[in-house]
Amino acid sequence: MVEMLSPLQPVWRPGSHGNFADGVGVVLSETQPGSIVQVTAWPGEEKTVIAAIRTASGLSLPDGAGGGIATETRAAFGIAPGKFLVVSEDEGLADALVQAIPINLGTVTDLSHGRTALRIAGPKAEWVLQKFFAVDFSLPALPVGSGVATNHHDIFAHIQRTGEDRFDLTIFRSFARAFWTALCHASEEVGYEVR
Amino acid sequence: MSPRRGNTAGRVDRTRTIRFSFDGKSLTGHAGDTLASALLANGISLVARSFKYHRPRGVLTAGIDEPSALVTVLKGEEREPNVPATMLEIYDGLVVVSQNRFPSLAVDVGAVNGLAGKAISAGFYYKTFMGPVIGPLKGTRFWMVCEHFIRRAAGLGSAGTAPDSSRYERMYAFCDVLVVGSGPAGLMAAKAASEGGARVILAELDSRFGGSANWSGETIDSLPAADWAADTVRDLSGRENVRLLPRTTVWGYYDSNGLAALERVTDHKEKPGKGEPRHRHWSIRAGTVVLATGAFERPLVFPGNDRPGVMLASAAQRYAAEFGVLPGEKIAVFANNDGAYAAAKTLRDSGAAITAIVDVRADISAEARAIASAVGGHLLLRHAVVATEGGKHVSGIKVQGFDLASRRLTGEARHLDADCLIVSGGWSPVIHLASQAGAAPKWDETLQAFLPPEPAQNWIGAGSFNGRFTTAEALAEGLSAGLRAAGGNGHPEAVPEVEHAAPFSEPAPVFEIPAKGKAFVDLQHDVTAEDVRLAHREGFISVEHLKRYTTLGMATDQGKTSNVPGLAIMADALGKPVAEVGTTRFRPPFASVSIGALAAERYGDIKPERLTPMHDWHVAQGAKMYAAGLWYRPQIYGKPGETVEQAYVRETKTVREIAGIVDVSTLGKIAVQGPDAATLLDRVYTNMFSTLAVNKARYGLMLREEGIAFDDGTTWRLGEHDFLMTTTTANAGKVMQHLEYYLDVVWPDLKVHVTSVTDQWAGAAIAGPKAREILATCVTGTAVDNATLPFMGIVSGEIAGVPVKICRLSFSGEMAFEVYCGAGHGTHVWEALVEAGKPFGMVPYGLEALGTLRIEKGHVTGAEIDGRTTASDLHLDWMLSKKKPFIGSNMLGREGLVAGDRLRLVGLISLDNRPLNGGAHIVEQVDEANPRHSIGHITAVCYSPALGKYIGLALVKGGKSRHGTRAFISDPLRKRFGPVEIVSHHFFDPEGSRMHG
Amino acid sequence: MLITCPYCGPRDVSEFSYQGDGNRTRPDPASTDQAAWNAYVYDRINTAGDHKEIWQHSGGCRSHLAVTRSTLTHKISHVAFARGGLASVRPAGRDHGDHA
Amino acid sequence: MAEYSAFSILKNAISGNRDWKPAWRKPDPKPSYDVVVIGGGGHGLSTAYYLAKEHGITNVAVVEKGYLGSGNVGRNTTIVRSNYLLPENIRFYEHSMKLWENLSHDLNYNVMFSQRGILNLAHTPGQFDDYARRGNAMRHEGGDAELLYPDQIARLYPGLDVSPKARFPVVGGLLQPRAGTARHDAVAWGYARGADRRGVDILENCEVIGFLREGDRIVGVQTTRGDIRARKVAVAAAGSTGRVLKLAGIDNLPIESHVLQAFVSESLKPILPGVITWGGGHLYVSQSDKGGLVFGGDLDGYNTYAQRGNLPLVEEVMSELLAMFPGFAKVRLLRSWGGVMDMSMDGSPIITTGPLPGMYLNCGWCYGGFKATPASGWLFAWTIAKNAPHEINAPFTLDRFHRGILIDEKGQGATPKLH
Repeated sequence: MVEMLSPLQPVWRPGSHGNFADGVGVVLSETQPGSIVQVTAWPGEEKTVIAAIRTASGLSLPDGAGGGIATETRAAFGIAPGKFLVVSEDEGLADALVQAIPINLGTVTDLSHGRTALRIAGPKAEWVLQKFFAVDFSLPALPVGSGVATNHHDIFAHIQRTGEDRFDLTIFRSFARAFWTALCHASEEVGYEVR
Repeated sequence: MSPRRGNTAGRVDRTRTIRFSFDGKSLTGHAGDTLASALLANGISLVARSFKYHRPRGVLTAGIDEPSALVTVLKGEEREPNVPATMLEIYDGLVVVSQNRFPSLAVDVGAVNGLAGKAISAGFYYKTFMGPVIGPLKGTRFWMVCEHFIRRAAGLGSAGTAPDSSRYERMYAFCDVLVVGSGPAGLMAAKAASEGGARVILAELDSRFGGSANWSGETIDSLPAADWAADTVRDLSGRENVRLLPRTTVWGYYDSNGLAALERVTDHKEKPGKGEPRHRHWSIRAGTVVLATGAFERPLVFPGNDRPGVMLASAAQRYAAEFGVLPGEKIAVFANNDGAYAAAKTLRDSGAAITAIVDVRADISAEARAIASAVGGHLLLRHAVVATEGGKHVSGIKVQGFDLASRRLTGEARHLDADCLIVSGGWSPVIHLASQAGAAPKWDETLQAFLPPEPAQNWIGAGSFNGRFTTAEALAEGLSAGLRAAGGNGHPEAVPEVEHAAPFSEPAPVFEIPAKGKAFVDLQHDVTAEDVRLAHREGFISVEHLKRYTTLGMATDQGKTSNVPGLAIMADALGKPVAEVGTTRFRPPFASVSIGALAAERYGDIKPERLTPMHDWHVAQGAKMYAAGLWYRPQIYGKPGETVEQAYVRETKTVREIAGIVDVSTLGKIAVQGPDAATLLDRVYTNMFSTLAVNKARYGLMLREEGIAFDDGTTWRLGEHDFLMTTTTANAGKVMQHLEYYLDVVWPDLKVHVTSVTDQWAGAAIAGPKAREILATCVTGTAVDNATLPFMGIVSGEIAGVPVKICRLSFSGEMAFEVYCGAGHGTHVWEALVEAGKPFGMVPYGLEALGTLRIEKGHVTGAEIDGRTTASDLHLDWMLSKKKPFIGSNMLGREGLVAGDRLRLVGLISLDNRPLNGGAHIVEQVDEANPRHSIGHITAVCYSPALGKYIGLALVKGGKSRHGTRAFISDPLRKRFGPVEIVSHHFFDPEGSRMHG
Repeated sequence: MLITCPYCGPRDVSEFSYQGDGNRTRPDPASTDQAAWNAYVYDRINTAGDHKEIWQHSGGCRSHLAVTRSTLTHKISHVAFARGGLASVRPAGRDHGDHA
Repeated sequence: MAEYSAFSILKNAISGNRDWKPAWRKPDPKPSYDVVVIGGGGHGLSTAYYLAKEHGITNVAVVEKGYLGSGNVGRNTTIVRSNYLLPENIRFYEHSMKLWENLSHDLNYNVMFSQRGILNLAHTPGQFDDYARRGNAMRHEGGDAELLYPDQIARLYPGLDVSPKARFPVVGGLLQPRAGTARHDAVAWGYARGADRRGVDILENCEVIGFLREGDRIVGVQTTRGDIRARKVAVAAAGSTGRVLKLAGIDNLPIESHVLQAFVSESLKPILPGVITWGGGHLYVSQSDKGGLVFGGDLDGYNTYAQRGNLPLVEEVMSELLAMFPGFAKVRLLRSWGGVMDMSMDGSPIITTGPLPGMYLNCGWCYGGFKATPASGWLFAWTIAKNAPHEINAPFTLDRFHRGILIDEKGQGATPKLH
């Protein structure tokens, strides 16, 4: 299989940057999952679709708006009423979901190429994200596993908390380089490592 | 140590000397000094010139309310004008210059304005400078000549033109309780709220927390107030649920308890740390706001009250107690309340002599009297200051008897020695934020002050903000507010005790001393008491008229010291109580904020760049990139020495003769999925889509509800319930919202999901007679011959190991294919296609060639679908289905949309073999000197290699009826006139034989 | 201004797109009542007070919301999904600042 | 001799400025007038002025719910221009421009109209052509317009980012030299004084709370200062139009009220010679005679009658200003305010007889209200006096929306927030 080209390639500068003399505040990375898939249930079919997602991906989505679950290789959360974003290390998840979710339950949209997955982790991750998004990233407001759909001006983002101080961001691919550059810029103050 | 700097008092660090310069003169101060305190310590009192009369001005206040002492800070080429010296913390290497003076602060020729005196009183410019009604200076000319000089005299500091090298940032914050102000009330509120478990933000506009505790000289809980404050802050800073924001001005109270604050992160530093912003713009969402913003002391209005050396009593007290600086050595006091007595005591204790205390009242409290006798000097009750003496600094004052009841002067004026006069005219609570939150303040006759309104949003007030001016009240109210804000009942158990409390009394209702001479209300804008009375005489009596006519309160300090005195003088002129004259509503910002901070992270980065998957390839190939909305697209792939026209003509010719490849990834793409997908498309497109077979595409047109053309594009049926809609690049977002709106609001019963997949697919279009051959050499898994892939057919296959979808469709009129693949494979597939085309001589082409090809074919784009044209105007009537209703179908037939004189699409051929210009108009008769009677305009132009002519598309009255006629372009802006032939917009291969072949 | 999205919770107005007057009902597509169409497209109640309007949470879940908001004070008294039959969903996390 | 002149200023200065008369009287309402104009803003006052001056109709009252000029005439960014695209608008705003050019003399009141030009920046060749189309349209209607190129623009506006590397590089601009700015309050006060001196009663703090009717016909207004009968009632209430007409039972106008914020910086020495607009977004800025940068951008974008906006729009406007002039980052924003705009469905105004017998309507000013003030009043007065529109305002009817004869300057259709 031909590898996907990262949109960040020309601006990818591994290593530590900014004010890192006393350690880095955040680690920034591109996770390059094999699959990013949006699943949407028709009204009334949400529970069936959640079950189908479990069948196809092994992920048990909790109830509730923005509720989600994250493992080291897979993650999913609710992004809108009846709508879920499912991410997996493996390629081909969209096909598996299509098999599991016939048209009478909902629809499956493969976004594996259309979205770029970024990760920000570290003690200052909340602080840096708070520079971009008008969403409360504190742990009580956004527990581990759950996520939000939000935007930074023209850039739309799905953000899932996948650890106490770790967040996975899903950005439109065409904006990924611009957002990455801004993210690095905003992280200079706390020192950051690109990994 | 300067004679003005005491040895012990205050919180400046005397072990650290800071070097800075003022108007080129090198000076020193200490860490913790403001520019104002450092200048005063150096014995410098002349700091600025006023706006209108260029009068010498000094330091009036010690804070953000400063009207006079404004300076410009220089950093290399960068300038920050109009900075209050009272808010500017000094640092090593700080360079400051004074402003609004020429040639120097001491000798300013602009001061000649002062001589014009009464001729340039309030509003004079409305009455003159109109000039003659005839002759060369008629109309607006004379005024504009005068204005030139007025503009140069006006203004304060100069802004720079060099870009600011600083970084600005924004921060969104969420909290249960935002406490604004960190005086005793704010500190108590923050402490109580945080102990109640609330997430707390405490914002203090000064560099130090503590407010009046830093200089009041009182004792709280048996500690000096300043130490109590420091202890409390230390305690708060250790709490997880508290964020302390020093140097942070909360300046805006917006809807839904959204507050805006400006943190000056590095203004006090010589150099910011790596990545550190100069200012941070906080956008705070607070459950409850505790407003503990304190109060501003008011000056009194009397002749000479603007001379350097006249200072607010609390400011003088603060300089002495907090900075260890004396504003004078022989200080006189002028007051209408007890507050100034505490200032006198502090100044006396710090080493100054108090020469006199002048008080308009007949009776004062026993405490005040005790202080007066302790500090020495004359105690002159029932007296007023009627003048100050001296040149650019106070050298003495004149006092005269004053009768409070009649507010008349009595007896003779006499001279008293003083090098500084401190004044107190009472206190105005800082209610700006409460008023911004959405209600008008109320006048309190006892306190002679505006008090906050009933909350229109979720805030609680505490302390002086509420008109509770003593520290004991502030502590109690702060504690109660903090408990309530954290969800408690607001009944505190124990309030810290205050000892050595400063005396307090309500002020006597005196704002102005009726003596002869210029008495200033607004010190920055030079608005005098007489100006206020002139406004009254001329009928400008509503508060807003007063402000606008005299400019009272419109200066950089926004009238923090002048609004209430001005209003009181107007009330007096009207013979009405202040309450009936009213007050203005406060609007954001509470204090001026840097524009850079509000732009925040977008300073230098206004809009993100949106890039196609093949962007880097285009750039590497030397493409000239063109900004199309947020996207970047290749305009031309120029060769060395080629002009833009040469390049696109070469590219276009190659497409028509061989083949070309163009990046079409920017087209909007929307996945339309679900059992009712076809039904939705039938409703939003003017033509039918339910009849479209799987693996076929169709060109569609959408209208707005009004029946006006909205967008066009092809939609591909990938499966029974699965469509891929394409939109124009410009309208991708709008079309997406359009579909979502109808699905959510109008047709919720339709089972359709729409998802933006613009970024999922890379798109490359290959066009030209050799296009099919080229494709055939690189596509596997499918044939691309006419049988397998007919016009508007779709096939799936692979190119270089990557799955692709290929649709045979054409906007160029050539045999053409759009090849879509996953965006991450875009460059890979693109390069494979380019490689496959090489043996044939295929070239990449850009937007110019794309435009030329479509103009030759008469295809419309955004220049023609401009939001005013109908399908019929664009000759797209054939796309309007008569078999079904669609969005806009019911509005199409209205008289205005079918009128005969509408602008309709035509083609144009230049008859003088010169290029046409987009935006040129069309006329039947050229009149170069006096252009008129436009019948339309050109929307798109190019050189057509196919026709060997300069051609264009135009929207012209009469449309088709003019085909074959001659007209003229009329472009007076570019002085281009000349004959054109009006023709059909289908210039090239109107039968479409090339693309179908 | 803060709009409490029934799915996403209270969010800043910058995440929303105003989609206009919510008092209008689109005539039946087959209707040829020109006056009704004209009124639907062009006429507005323009209420001074509680105003029914449509917002899209375009920077969030993208749902359209039926909002009742005072045009005098900007206070929002009611929000629901514009699409009928969708109940408000309990958020997974704790909300802050929902005091509007 | 003129009441206001350099001579009268000197004379009054000598007498201590004690003899100046009120700029307008504060009369009590009379029981009836020939015409009652609802709205003491720029348009209402200019209507009254021209009724008296041009048509000899002086038995006129202007009723204003607050203080005179408390609406948009005192809340705008003071720009005067006639650089429109569509012929109907060009003709209207050119008529206004000609009145502006002699307004100070006409009113004997210096409204400080300063023709320092307006420059619209274009950032792509396509946008440049759009401006060329507009400029050529102006020239074909007798207006003034020129195209400028980056080197000329850079000389006019030092500090403007004309770098080709800018996110939205400047490729040229459309200049209307005769455009400029005026002192907004002076326009209200000048018209008020002019109307007052001709006998018009200006009734402040006089809010209309209902209409007097005889059958369908409007025969006067009920106000907080009592009933006032009138042969003709003219509504010039801008953002409050909806509220006023609701009192007459009309709640289906093609109008939405929206808030537009405006901003002023601290005073600076002269740095901007004229008005300049940015085409990368939506921003316009000029510098007042006092030295403040006066600027604004888009609407907040939701229906409102509250004269308050919100923070996201503030941030947007500031970002755009700095994209033009990066050197202004350290300049400080001093004041902001909101005005309520009567946004119409095609972005163009309505000046018409009706919609009820005895009533005349002037509204739908969108962003264009201030610069329209003289022509709006002049044409509205004509329409009231003659019971029929002048040829210039004949296209600006109320029924044009339903009939589809739209004057859609921006091509945005029936989405008022986009105009």
